[in-house]
Amino acid sequence: MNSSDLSVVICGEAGQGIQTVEHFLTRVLKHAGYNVFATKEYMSRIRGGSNSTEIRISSRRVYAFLDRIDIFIPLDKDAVSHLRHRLSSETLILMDAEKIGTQVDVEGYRVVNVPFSRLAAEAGGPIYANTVAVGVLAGMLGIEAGIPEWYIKDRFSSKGEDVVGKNMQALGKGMETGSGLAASSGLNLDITKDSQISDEIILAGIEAVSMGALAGGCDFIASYPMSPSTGVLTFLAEHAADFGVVVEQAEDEISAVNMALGAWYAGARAMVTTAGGGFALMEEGVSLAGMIESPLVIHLGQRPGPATGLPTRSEQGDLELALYSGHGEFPRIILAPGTIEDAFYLTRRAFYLADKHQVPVFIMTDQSLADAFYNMAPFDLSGFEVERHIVETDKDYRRYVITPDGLSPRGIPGYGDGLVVLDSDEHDEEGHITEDLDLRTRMVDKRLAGMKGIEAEIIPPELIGPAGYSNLIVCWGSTINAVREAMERMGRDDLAALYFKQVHPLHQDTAGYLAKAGKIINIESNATAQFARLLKIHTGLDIEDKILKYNGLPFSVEEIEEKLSGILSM
Amino acid sequence: MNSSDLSVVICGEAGQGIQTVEHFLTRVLKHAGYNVFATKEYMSRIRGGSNSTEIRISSRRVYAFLDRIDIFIPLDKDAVSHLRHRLSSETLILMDAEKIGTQVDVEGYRVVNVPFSRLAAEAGGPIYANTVAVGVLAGMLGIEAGIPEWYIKDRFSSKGEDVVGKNMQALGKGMETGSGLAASSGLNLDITKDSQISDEIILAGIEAVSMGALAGGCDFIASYPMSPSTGVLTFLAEHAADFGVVVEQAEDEISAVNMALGAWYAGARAMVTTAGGGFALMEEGVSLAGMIESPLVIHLGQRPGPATGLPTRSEQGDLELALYSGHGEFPRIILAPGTIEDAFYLTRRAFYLADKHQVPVFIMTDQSLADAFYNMAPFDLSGFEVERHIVETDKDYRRYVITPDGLSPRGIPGYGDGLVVLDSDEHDEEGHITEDLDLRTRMVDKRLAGMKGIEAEIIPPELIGPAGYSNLIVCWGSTINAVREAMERMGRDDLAALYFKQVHPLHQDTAGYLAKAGKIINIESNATAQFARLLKIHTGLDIEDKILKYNGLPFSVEEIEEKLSGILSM
Amino acid sequence: MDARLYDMGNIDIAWCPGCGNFSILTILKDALAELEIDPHDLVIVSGIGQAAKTPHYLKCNLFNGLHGRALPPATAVKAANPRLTVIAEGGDGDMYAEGGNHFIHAIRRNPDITNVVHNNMVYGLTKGQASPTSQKGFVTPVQITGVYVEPFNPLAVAIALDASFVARAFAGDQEQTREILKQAVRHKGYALVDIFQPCVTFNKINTYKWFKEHTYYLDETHDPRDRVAAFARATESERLPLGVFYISPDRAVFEDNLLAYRDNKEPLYLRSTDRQEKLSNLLNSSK
Amino acid sequence: MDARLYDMGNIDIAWCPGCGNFSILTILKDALAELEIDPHDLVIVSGIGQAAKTPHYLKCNLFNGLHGRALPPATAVKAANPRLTVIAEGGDGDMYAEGGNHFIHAIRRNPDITNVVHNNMVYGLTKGQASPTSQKGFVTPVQITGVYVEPFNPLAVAIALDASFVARAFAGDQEQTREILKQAVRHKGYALVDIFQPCVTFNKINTYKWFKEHTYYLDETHDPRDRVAAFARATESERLPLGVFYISPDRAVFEDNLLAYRDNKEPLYLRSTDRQEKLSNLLNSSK
Ligand SMILES: Cc1ncc(C[n+]2csc(CCOP(=O)(O)OP(=O)(O)O)c2C)c(N)n1
Ligand SMILES: Cc1ncc(C[n+]2csc(CCOP(=O)(O)OP(=O)(O)O)c2C)c(N)n1
Ligand code: SF4
Ligand code: SF4
Ligand SMILES: [Mg+2]
Ligand SMILES: [Mg+2]
Repeated sequence: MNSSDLSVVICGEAGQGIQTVEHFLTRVLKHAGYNVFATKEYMSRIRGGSNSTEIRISSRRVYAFLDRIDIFIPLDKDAVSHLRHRLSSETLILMDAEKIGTQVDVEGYRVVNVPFSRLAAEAGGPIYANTVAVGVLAGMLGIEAGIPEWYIKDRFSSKGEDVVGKNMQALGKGMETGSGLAASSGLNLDITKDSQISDEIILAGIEAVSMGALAGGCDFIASYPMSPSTGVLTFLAEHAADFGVVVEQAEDEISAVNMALGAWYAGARAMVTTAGGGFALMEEGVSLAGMIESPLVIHLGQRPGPATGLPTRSEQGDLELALYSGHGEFPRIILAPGTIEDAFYLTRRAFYLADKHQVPVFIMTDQSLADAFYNMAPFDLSGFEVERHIVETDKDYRRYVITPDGLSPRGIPGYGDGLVVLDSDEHDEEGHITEDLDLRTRMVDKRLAGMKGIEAEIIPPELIGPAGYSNLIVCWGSTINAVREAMERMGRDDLAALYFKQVHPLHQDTAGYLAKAGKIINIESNATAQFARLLKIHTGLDIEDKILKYNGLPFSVEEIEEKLSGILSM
Repeated sequence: MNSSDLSVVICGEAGQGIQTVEHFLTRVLKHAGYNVFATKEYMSRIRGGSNSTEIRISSRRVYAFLDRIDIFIPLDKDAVSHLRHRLSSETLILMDAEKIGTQVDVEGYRVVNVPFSRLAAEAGGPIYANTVAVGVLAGMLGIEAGIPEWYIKDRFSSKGEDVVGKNMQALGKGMETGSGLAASSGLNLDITKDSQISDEIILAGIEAVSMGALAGGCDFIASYPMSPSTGVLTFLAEHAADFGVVVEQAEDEISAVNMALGAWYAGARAMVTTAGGGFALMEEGVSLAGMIESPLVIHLGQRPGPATGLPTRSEQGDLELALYSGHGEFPRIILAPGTIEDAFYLTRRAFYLADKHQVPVFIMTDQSLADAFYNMAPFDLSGFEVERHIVETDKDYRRYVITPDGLSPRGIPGYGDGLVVLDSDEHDEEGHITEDLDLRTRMVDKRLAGMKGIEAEIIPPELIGPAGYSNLIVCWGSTINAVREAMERMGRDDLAALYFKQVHPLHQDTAGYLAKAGKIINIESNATAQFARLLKIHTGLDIEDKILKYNGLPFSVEEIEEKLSGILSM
Repeated sequence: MDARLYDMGNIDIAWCPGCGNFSILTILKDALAELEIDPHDLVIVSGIGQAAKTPHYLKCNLFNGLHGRALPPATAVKAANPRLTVIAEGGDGDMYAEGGNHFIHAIRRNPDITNVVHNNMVYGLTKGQASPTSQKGFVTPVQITGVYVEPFNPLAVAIALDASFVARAFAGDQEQTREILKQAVRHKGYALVDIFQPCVTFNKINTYKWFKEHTYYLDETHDPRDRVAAFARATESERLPLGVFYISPDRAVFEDNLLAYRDNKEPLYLRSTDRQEKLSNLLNSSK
Repeated sequence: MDARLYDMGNIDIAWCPGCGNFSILTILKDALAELEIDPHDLVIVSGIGQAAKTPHYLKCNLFNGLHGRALPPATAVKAANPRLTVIAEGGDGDMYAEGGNHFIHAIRRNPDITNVVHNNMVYGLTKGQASPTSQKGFVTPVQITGVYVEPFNPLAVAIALDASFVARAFAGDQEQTREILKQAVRHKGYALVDIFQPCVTFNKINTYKWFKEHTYYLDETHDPRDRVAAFARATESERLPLGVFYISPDRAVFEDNLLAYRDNKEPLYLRSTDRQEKLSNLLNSSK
């Protein structure tokens, strides 16, 4: 067992409260000064099945999925078979022998009986089992009791003294058992605490997108629920009154995107949040945005396709879908935050870019990023106020006046002396429908000219690792997390990674970075290497070495390390 | 005036009957043994505006739009200004001076007064003006009267003797005027007739697609009207009883594509016909086809976008839309007939390919191909019977049994002892929803493996021109027509064209063809050179010389010639 | 207000001579002028079709969006800036076929907008296919032996959805249609005005004369607050009633109930965009 | 027929213990068995959601398509092979929100299919947002202060569209629901059966108890051929009637009127695919 980096996995049925443990434990650990990271995998069902969450506790910052399990807590009999391939002889299994002991085969593993159910019953009933579990782990880690006690008070006092009291009891029983275990199980942990961490924030990717939207001035969201993107809708709904956000659950995705465009037209800063299948329905709307030169922010949370696919799993399979979405030709921007911090900053930026350049801007995430969380320094909110790129119109206002940079000042109805005319048909400078075919050509040129301004502020790819690399990993979005940690483990001075957080248009430095590498390795979570194809269009280079995964789970640190080692030793 | 190749253009308001003239005249000319070609350009309105049709009459086969106008017949005052840029001092303008003479400025042009209205009035009323016009042209060309008379009887006898008689009169008056004109105007025509031509067929692109569908065994179409693709729906509707085709106008495009998939599931051979905006709404359905491994035939008639764009005009702007449509990853085939013959054969083939490989197959046309027509030899219908790739199921039938070539025998409900289970979620071999993530990987691999079989029967690009070229034009779809004729005019032995009628997947010979060229010129009707991007993905080559057009009109022979000459002289 | 304020001057109008749309355009301009609505405060959202071209022919702010998709942007415009007067306009294909789902759900939401539908019982712009309201037996190039599916009954459906205001009018009667339209625009909440509009080119059955002969006006004996009676009237098929069928007594208005307006009545674009403090608090709650 | 014929044996069912869907599954199997329908001749088309998983849990041919899109493929299956018994099944979100437009137009088309809607007044699979049928005041993570838009009334809308057969049932009453379902499947033409289905996880308001207390059965005094009366019943809101609300007297059936079946009644897949002669004739007419 790695003494400075612990991986705890809890597995059970949907509805057993794994998420409660996850929230409770990670907050407590962070308050205690530990770095934490949590990621979950779950089935598309409300009860039953097998879901699991991995919680990492570490001396260093960690932000990626690890195959290795140091401590495993199976909550039902299926949990062991569900994750058996990840258990090793090192794994410490904390199992309620009374409850599931007879039903599972744990021959050959290090199993310790922890009577979660009985302890919970003693505390007041089966629903306290989760608190017992937190207590056990807190006890094993030697956390001071005050911290989980604070959490219990903070969370449960609204539910009454009785609930608080019983949780306290459950916690106490758990911690006691845990302390005992720490000694008896030969656990030899040496995870460094850092008091600064206790003041950090913990946010999931989806919350970071939501807060980034609020920071970007989002005041309108219309969407239709769809995993893994619904969290943005619920987050903004929760804060609708406070931030003044119009939040509407549309009847379908087509309505959602058309509402968002109507909202921008009337002066709002609107977004939609969806997944691939829902986005597929929005493409005509994206094309409309292109034609009317409307800003639009689209959060596209990816999950495995085609069609309904695996609704609660992760993939990076919709890059080309977004890039080529909508009929006809018009500019767009695609951002792909890989870290939770980037999810915040880039979503904020998406609103700025959309508004300034009058184009659709995509924020592409995936389930693994949306649901993962870790501790981090609070975001920098200083010195920003949302710029609105709208103008007060004058009497002769023409929405599509042709300008050298392709951008026409954007007016909105009711603000100024002009009229604001939009048309989905080809139109003249005023916005009225036209069949003047020379003007058509000029209007296409005008719309495409907007690309110039966009190209002037592309976010460059981030080079991670030694500048003198000879082997270069290219990746985009959330894959960077496992890549980064695998690289740290490998510690090679010839290996770097180029992390793209803007995937369209690509930064001009891209070709230079690639040219410097002797070997390029493309890593992405899909089956056809979509990003590699993009790089080929941009650079002409064929990337032969690829690490692709498309079973619905994110890359683990170990598999990246293993596959990279394989490729690099060739 | 070119004596062996005449270009006649008629221009007037929507509703003035230009299409009647077009149909009448081209049939008559073909019967007389002339090669004919007609193409039209029209506004998105039912009455008014300015529409025109160009009719070419030639010693050789012609199939492309010419800028040059030899004879111009303006039917209203706006016609002259609408097409003034194409008139020259050579153009003979046949104009009704009494009707529009005072309203238009034709200073400096060769104008001959032809009193169409008066002659029509004499024959029986203003509606006979179109027949007068046909008569005038027939007279000028020295057509024997029996041919247009046959046409009148054939078309109008159902409307009664009176109508036939008046048309005959109008024709006579027109022909008389025409013959006189032939002499007085110094027309010196020398267009060769060929008696074999009279037995050829005349079909518009959209009719060829429709007949190709019938030939491919299409027995189900569900679609929503949209220019320029509606003609397939109306054509099949007309022949629904005779050919046994279920024809349904859906409430929207989403319904249409989902109906088509339901139909294939139940054993039909279904298609949809649509344009870019309608197709954008079908993308989720395309993705469903990918997931359930369903055949699907999509006729995508292109028009300028984005959004509503120019509804009645032409463009090749939806290639990437189709290629990357639908979320998730799965195989597909894209055919792009450029000629009317290919429109027939490839649409027929689309059904074969879809059924055999269980994938969506696109037939991409555009307005210019859909609406153009010319005479051609009747299609070869010999020796084909539609193969149905369905199996009778047995008790243990599993729809998605994993096979080495990725193809699972396709059963349909009610045929055999098995049950046919489809799921848009990831599924097991039976078709039932699964969350087995290893199986997921195998299923993705299985679906993508289907690409192998598809690659074994790619239609190679057609090389037109000398095999020893040093300059190579690459084009796809309808652009080939103007390119071909421009090449014939230029008569260079170093210039060839590679015409792609299958644009995805690309044939393996592609790179070889390109490698042999010193200079490659990409010609397509869009603003961003989408096909060139495809070629780059396939070959790594950057094509620098491009001729792009995106004003809604097809390329003319002259502009290709001019631009090619410019590029080749550099 | 002078209706000429809405006039575009000498523009090219893409409709056929004699089309019922001309009449609706005049009615619209007159009604808006009589209601004293400043063109700058008016937004007309439309889809695609002949009817949907209407807003191009009067002075107003306009959002001529996608086929079938007028209602979602119209709802959003009103939600983003409730001070605007919003009209969603289009044809029967636009609103009831491609846009059918939005029609249902806009009625449920009940934004304060007016939904004007030019019902010519045919697809005009795409040259004469059946629309949802095409009558049985109507022959077209697609429905070659005549329509046999049940025509869509927009009024009955709207009443079934307890729509806030439901009316039908006839383009051939400018006076009464103008009054109905004015009432609809004045009505707070979603208001449907389905207007019979002769298409002289593609619908040779449902002509001016046909509409004249097959319609009559609801009189005072009809109580528009009586939902079941309104429904019964809406299902009449011998002669089709015109007028205000139904006014729902108590529908909550969409934008009035949005949380965004709970503490602040300003249109969104007028609000401060400084959210630093609120964001800080939010971040702190994530500690 | 023995209902066990429809049994899948020991399979993993992804519903929550206590969910109303289990009851509907049993009712469905029993009804189909009693109707002597061979599973091989049965196709169930569904969308996406908890309800839409149903066909996976009984022996049948099934097309589990896209969210909201059960009705178009169901219509097409019936049109391609009228010999099959076709059921389109899904949840209230599936059929009335995402699929709302198809709901309207399927009713207009009137194919001979049965449309079973599990109406739990909530989005189950996506974890508890409001559905179109969620009642006013229903609080969810998106509708945080409670639903205030008008609930969708599927029965009233179906009756407004002159649907061929309109019924409502309650999953808690297996006997009567089975009878209603049998009647619906037997009915020639489109038949809607909206089934109240308690969602024990996300809908704590409309529980078994609530439905029990808020429903009653239509009795013989109700004439299902009386459209206006049916409408009045469908708009009742104090207590919600169950049973067969409406049967339209004379609706043309979609597939019966397709020209493809005018001269030939065979399912499409059984027809000869030799079209050479007909094509030759067609080509000749293009000379
Ligand atoms: C997504 C999409 N599908 C189809 C079309 C083609 N289209 C344009 S208008 C129209 C229907 C016109 O009928 P209606 O709405 O009744 O308007 P009208 O022309 O009769 O006023 C159609 C099908 C389109 N523009 N977009
Ligand atoms: C296009 C699309 N949008 C959204 C979703 C996500 N989604 C799946 S089921 C569902 C709603 C489920 O509610 P309902 O139809 O009432 O079924 P229930 O689960 O309640 O039975 C949604 C929104 C999807 N699968 N596809
Ligand atoms: S086609 Fe019909 S609806 Fe369109 S403008 Fe002409 S008459 Fe009016
Ligand atoms: S979430 Fe509700 S509808 Fe879904 S299975 Fe559970 S109880 Fe049933
Ligand atoms: Mg219409
Ligand atoms: Mg539901």
